[in-house]
Amino acid sequence: MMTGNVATAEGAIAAGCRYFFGYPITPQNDIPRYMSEQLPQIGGVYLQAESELASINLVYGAASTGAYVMTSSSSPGISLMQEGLSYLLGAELPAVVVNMVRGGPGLGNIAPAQSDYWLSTRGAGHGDFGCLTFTPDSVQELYDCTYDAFEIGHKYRLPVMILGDAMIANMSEATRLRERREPPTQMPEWAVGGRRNGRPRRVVNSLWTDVPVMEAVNLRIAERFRQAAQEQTRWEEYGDDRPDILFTAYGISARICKTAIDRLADEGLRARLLRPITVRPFPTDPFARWAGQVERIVCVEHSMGQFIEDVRLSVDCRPVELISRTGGVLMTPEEVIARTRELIAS
Amino acid sequence: MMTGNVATAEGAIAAGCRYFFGYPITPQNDIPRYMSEQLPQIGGVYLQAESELASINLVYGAASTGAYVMTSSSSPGISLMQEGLSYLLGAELPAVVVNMVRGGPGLGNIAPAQSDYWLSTRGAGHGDFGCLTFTPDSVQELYDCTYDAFEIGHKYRLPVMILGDAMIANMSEATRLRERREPPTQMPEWAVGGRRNGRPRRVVNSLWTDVPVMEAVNLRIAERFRQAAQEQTRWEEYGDDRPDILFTAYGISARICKTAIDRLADEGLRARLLRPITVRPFPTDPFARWAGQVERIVCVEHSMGQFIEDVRLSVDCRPVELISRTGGVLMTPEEVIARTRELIAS
Amino acid sequence: MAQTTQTEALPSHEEAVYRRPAALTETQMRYCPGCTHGTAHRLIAEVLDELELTDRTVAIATVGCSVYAYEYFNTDSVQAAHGRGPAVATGIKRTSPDSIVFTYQGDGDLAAIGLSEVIHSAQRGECITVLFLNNAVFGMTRGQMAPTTLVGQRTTTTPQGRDPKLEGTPMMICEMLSGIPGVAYLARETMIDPKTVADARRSIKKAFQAQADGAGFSLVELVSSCPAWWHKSPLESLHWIRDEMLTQYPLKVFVDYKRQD
Amino acid sequence: MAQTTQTEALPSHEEAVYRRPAALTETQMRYCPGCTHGTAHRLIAEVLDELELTDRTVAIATVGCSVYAYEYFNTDSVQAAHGRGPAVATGIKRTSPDSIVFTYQGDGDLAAIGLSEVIHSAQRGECITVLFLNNAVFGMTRGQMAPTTLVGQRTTTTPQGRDPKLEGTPMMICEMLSGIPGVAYLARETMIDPKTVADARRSIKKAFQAQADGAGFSLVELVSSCPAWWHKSPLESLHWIRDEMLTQYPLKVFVDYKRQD
Amino acid sequence: MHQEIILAGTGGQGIQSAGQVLAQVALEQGLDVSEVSQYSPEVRGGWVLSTVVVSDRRVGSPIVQMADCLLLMSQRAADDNKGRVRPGGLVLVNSSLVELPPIPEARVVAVPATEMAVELGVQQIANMVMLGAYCKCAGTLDIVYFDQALQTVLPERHHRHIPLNLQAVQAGVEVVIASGE
Amino acid sequence: MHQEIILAGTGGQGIQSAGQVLAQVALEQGLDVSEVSQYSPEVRGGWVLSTVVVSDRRVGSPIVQMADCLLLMSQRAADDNKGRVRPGGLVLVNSSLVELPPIPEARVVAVPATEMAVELGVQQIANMVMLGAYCKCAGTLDIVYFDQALQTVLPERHHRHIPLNLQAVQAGVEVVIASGE
Amino acid sequence: MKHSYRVAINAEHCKACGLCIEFCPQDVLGFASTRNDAGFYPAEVQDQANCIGCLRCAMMCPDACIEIWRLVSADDRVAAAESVTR
Amino acid sequence: MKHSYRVAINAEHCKACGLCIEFCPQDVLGFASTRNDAGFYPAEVQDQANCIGCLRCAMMCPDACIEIWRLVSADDRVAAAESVTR
Ligand SMILES: Cc1ncc(C[n+]2csc(CCOP(=O)(O)OP(=O)(O)O)c2C)c(N)n1
Ligand SMILES: Cc1ncc(C[n+]2csc(CCOP(=O)(O)OP(=O)(O)O)c2C)c(N)n1
Ligand code: SF4
Ligand code: SF4
Ligand code: SF4
Ligand code: SF4
Ligand code: SF4
Ligand code: SF4
Ligand SMILES: [Mg+2]
Ligand SMILES: [Mg+2]
Repeated sequence: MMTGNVATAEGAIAAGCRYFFGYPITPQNDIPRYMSEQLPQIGGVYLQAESELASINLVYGAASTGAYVMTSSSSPGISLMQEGLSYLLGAELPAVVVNMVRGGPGLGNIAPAQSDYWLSTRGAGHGDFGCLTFTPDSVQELYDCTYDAFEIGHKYRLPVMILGDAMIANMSEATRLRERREPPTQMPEWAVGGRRNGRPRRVVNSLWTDVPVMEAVNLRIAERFRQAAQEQTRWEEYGDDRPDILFTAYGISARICKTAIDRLADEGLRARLLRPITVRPFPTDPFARWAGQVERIVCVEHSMGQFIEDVRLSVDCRPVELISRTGGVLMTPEEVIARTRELIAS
Repeated sequence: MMTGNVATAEGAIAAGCRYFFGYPITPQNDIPRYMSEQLPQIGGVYLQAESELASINLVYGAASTGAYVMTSSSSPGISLMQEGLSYLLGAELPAVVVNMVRGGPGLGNIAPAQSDYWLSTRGAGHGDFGCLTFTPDSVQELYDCTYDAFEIGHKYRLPVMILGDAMIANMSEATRLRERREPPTQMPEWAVGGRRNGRPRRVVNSLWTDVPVMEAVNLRIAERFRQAAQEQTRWEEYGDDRPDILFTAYGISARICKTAIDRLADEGLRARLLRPITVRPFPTDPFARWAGQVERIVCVEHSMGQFIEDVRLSVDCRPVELISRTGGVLMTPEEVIARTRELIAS
Repeated sequence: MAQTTQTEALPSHEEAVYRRPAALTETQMRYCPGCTHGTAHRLIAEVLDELELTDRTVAIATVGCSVYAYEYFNTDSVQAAHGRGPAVATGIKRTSPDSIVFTYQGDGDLAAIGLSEVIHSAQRGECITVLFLNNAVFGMTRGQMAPTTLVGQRTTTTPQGRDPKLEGTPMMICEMLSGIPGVAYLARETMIDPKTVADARRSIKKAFQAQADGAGFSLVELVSSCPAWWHKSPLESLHWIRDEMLTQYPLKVFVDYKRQD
Repeated sequence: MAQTTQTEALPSHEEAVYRRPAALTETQMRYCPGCTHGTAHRLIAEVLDELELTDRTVAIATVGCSVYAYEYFNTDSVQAAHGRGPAVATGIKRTSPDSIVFTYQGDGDLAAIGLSEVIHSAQRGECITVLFLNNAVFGMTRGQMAPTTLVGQRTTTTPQGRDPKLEGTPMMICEMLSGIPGVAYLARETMIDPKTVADARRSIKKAFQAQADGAGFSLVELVSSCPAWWHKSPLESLHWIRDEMLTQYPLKVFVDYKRQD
Repeated sequence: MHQEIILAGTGGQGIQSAGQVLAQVALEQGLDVSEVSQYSPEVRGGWVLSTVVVSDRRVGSPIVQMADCLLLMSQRAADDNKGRVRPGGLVLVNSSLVELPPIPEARVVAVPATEMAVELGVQQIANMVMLGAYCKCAGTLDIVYFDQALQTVLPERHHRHIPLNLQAVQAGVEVVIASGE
Repeated sequence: MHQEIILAGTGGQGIQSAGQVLAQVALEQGLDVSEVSQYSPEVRGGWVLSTVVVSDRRVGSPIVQMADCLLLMSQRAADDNKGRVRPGGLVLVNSSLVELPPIPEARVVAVPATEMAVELGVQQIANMVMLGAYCKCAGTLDIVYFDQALQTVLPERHHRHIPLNLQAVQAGVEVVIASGE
Repeated sequence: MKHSYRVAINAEHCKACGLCIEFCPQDVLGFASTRNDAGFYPAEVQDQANCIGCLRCAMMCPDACIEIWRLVSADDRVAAAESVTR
Repeated sequence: MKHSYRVAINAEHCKACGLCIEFCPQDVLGFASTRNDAGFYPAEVQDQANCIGCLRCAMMCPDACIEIWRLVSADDRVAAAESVTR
């Protein structure tokens, strides 16, 4: 049994990540704590950065050498990383960035929230891209997604965001661990580190004053996103096979929906959950598939209507209803049930 | 005749803005240059910040005193302001932020682009909000929007983004100037500055550990957005009154479309442009209105499909086609025409 | 003391010798028992009252255990993003030059994430006052290493003690700022016994006086305690300051300010 | 000189006395005529060749006129976000400790937006080398005030000259870093005549030597010219450095490094 | 089987580790479990909550608003959380520190946990006394799994205290038996 | 009336101000206009472009890919941009500095602008010579508006140079007349 | 003039850090035997008579819980007033 | 041993800043009369014989355009080689 934070850190280590740069912020402080304890023991480097700005640029440097590298933070810290994320994207560098979302905007609070959905899927700073984004809903899945994130990031040369929240970061659950893997020994063909043995020099760069070249770079990055969409889209379905209501939710909201669906079933209401495990790429196919077969689609999110936009864009014109709270207030399954009943009644 | 940059600066001054904090970045350097020359002459303050991070926090401080205050930057600089923007939103402070967008991601280039659409409308850092966002398409409109932005920002206590690009920033056009207005003399009832004359003390803050309170704050901010949507949504329509094709585009793309539409008319093709002047609030109504009356809807943007999402969410399930370039490559009207013909043919 | 001069009407039989300063609200501060954050607040409040600045002061609460300072100081207040206090203060000072503006910043806030802002403010000679609480850890986030953590000091993120080879040496903020012409007052003080408390108070007063006189930037570093994350009692914490912290951080007035009038 | 030792085969009738260093690519640098950015590049390249470090070096190009440095140094290179060079360099050094990593930063990049990163790297004693080109303006963005702009100097954003009351005084980076224990080599040099060029070269060499020996952080400030935005000829620019800049920025070896072997 | 438990107390009372031990006991017993600890922003003297959801199916929502069982360790915790028990639920009170008016429709059991812990030699193990009492009252978890659970949850350096912890658990069981509840 | 013009040259040749003066002349004449200057990232020695769109309707796209008229001030500018004229368009070349092979389907007019400017006393006003030549060749803009335009565009401190500028414009007109083009 | 003092401790705000007690040169202060609402055994005045009004307790209190009054007889006040006007 | 030198200037890279010319103590260098591709009148060697191989020109050149060779007769080289082996 471990907390989501520790599972995230341990998942990274198990995947072969040996470099962690970060700056403390609640509710993810157990990640740096664990890393600072573990990494030095296995020949890795934990370095506390002086800020999130430094963190993401330390990550950028380490990533440019081809290393498996990670940072983690929470909402305000992720805002500070936006320029750096854009540089990672532009320079086609992989890295894993964890965001344990808290209530916002501003300093907000340290309660669980999902209001950084846009910042993750649409943000990553200026320019045309967002991060590949995982939205695990359990400690086990936090572990597994983080484990996979490094290989996936390297495969597509894209930064990968693990989008959690204060609740899954701090809950403890049973976690099946995989064997700790050694870091990859072969460096990718784009990694810098000195042009040893006479190989041609390499440059990591995101500056392209020649606009057609910049466009070509953007198109090739977009192509990798497309490929990732084909190969890496993940989702889970849960509940009734012939539902009247299709719930959709990710992360902690999905956990709440699962209980709500079980209870609704007891009350005779057939409901199903379609839960994206990746929100970028977004699992549009299953949405399109189910959209025509249900009476209503209900989106449950702990933000004021961010995730629902992607759902709307995927359900082929079916109306989507929103159940949401904001600012760190968590819904109970009872509340979801009650509000669903209201929707049905109205 | 003046450039877009100068018109923006002059619009701010005319509106009564006397405080400018900024950090140089191409293609908006003429704004700070003009401000550094003008403001000291009229009792204002131009202060060059040491970074965009400092800029936006200088703005935050000045805004908390109720002053009309502005900063301007371009894409990477705006990325660095994300945390600060989120704080402005959370603390319910108005300010005007100009983004003359350049090619990205990363360092990119200094050519005109529109790839910060998400960053502006969905970004503003962590939390549930984006900025009120104007998307002028001419030097005159840059002037006018900037002029209006201060009053509007104060009315709704929201940061306002002027979303331009490297092209409109640097093009020169005729501009009708309004009379320079004096700064407002009465400070809003939330402004700090010392609790003079025994008034109760005031606090500017975005920290709400009590989650229901934070939710209430978020709801009241959202309410102001809703109000602004009712009162401030702006758009322009151009072209044929009984169109077959509805083009939609903002900023420089709209200018290109206007020429394309004129030429298409010469060729006998009936087209109309629906151009949002505000993209947050988004003019959903006219989109819904036209959507049913045209054969096709074509979105023209200089980014890889950002703006089109808002269009899709507004056109009530009509398919929307995309014509776009990225990375600082600008389309000519000819290219738009050619690609429109391809769409028609296919 | 601020209040001793307020003699009460003759018939009364008691005269206040020391009262909670009016520049503190009645709100109970949320600091841990024995944490000198509270002492620092009290001294600042006393000085504001004494200099009669309370009514035109804007306090900038930053991010750290002192984030709620806006609930404690009986002044207009602004809560600033982590590390950006001096920029926020500057924004206020430039639009509202007759206000007295001070930031209250921990060592994580000022020396880690906010280093650039404080140095640039000092370099500009910005007329603001910075109260810099150096407790050698990030208190609020549960005891991680700060830039000011002592060599060998165990923290949540230096479980083996800070290793100068990996994490460098403690950051000497005052020493770093001491050569900057725009600095009008600069001192390092502590609050470990009545004498050092009185010294700290005097420095804080000079710092605000410098601002009130428009002389430039002022900063007082207060070597402060964190009983919670030092895992020590309040008294042991004061002793640890005396025996360990002050060796690294000698008390000193780096730049003195004498009022010209 | 790097190449003088490479004596050619006997029958040849010419011996190279000075050649373009191998650590520079053949690409023409895009600097303005007479801009000492180019001189600095040449000296760095000469030193890398001489110390035989070229093959294991990673150059960090930052944002400023020198942003294209990755096209000029014949080494692996990384282009870093504005001001973040030292953080990027640290990331590389920590994962790849036997590489030689240096940043090349202008005064806007290092002293304005990147101040925090360079100081924290120095404080950590990070084994990287920083080449700091101080030309008292933001060259690339068309001549705005930098933190190092002289008092009274007219720039694009100080049309009346820098006013210390409003914009503060020039930032003395070397002086600020000079007390930090992690700094192994620290010097301010210039390139205004053959002698100062030779001195600069020596300092650059010592800085890289310090890194190669794992001694800690090294930085060489090069007081540099910007003929374009000083609105001066190349030669006048060198004279302006001599007459004005060096008065504010005296040349000095602040921390000397002696190889221990 | 599905049970939701709230442990509430003050910093330093070992609420979080009690929650984790309880969760681990459930795991050892083959159940699914999700435990969440929360604390107030103040580092010292603030409140601490641990909520545990135990189920023989996959645990869905880990969020507990109303519990089947409430363990109240300190007065403030009791005052703040006494309403969070479902009708028919169970409330265990550390009666050494807490005075509690009766709660309608709930079964309230008083356990002088702190006093008992002091008697056992270490005030800190009052939390284990409470867990023992909980197991006895609720009947869902078996105390035989505590040994294993403590070994998993406690860091190695505290393993020598396990016997004492087990003694405390046992004492908790016995006090309930003795009280005739 | 709709005309798109590209002025191309090297830093220091006054391309941007020429573009702005041209645009202002059009404005004075009651036309709508949009002018855009672009320059290469190098501060010195790089290229400078000014594109001007003049129209009797509202100017739509300010972007000029292919121009109706091309003004080429330096060799590099000529090499890089000589292809950007529409069939039947006009190309004005600063023949003092530029050698240009004939462009098919375009009317190429050689103006020794730099030499003429040097004769007038200031090399920098070669740009105005070119503008004069342009007005004469294109016939769309009237040179009477230059005085007003220069007063609007030039900063006050340069107003004393206006007569010289007007002289240069006139010289440009005359050289075209003289050439019989 | 020898004075008497009254030391008042805000028992609800007191967090029992003990610093006032430690630094009082006269052993005037000690811990109370009953808890306050926050669960602390606050400092209390145990030997008021011994107090010399040195303010050390107040100066060391991190929570600004301590206020100190000097007990003034009417005579004292007249004497004090005179010493000022003279 | 008195030596002769050959100074080679990369005329295409030269930006005519003139620093080499200014700092040459022997007036060896001057500006060419024809432009290079970038439009500059580059520096050129105008009086090679006067060159003393002091390297000042190369040290001052911001564009690394200057390379310098010493002209070695076979005799010199033998002498040099001997002076080393001896
Ligand atoms: C951008 C951002 N990063 C990180 C945090 C988390 N955080 C809150 S307080 C703090 C450090 C506090 O340490 P210090 O300034 O020394 O204050 P103390 O609590 O020790 O008084 C950090 C890192 C935050 N709120 N915002
Ligand atoms: C985040 C960000 N802000 C601003 C810029 C714009 N910018 C580019 S270079 C530069 C300053 C360059 O000055 P300096 O570092 O002194 O280098 P120089 O050009 O003088 O050599 C600035 C502000 C940027 N690219 N990124
Ligand atoms: S955590 Fe440390 S600094 Fe923060 S209030 Fe507690 S003792 Fe003070
Ligand atoms: S602008 Fe200045 S610093 Fe930049 S290349 Fe030109 S002369 Fe050098
Ligand atoms: S005033 Fe002095 S003597 Fe009196 S209680 Fe306080 S510390 Fe003790
Ligand atoms: S110093 Fe203050 S908080 Fe501490 S025990 Fe004394 S009165 Fe209580
Ligand atoms: S080597 Fe010396 S003498 Fe020869 S050209 Fe160069 S500067 Fe002149
Ligand atoms: S110093 Fe170099 S660039 Fe300058 S004139 Fe001489 S050769 Fe040309
Ligand atoms: Mg601290
Ligand atoms: Mg510079």
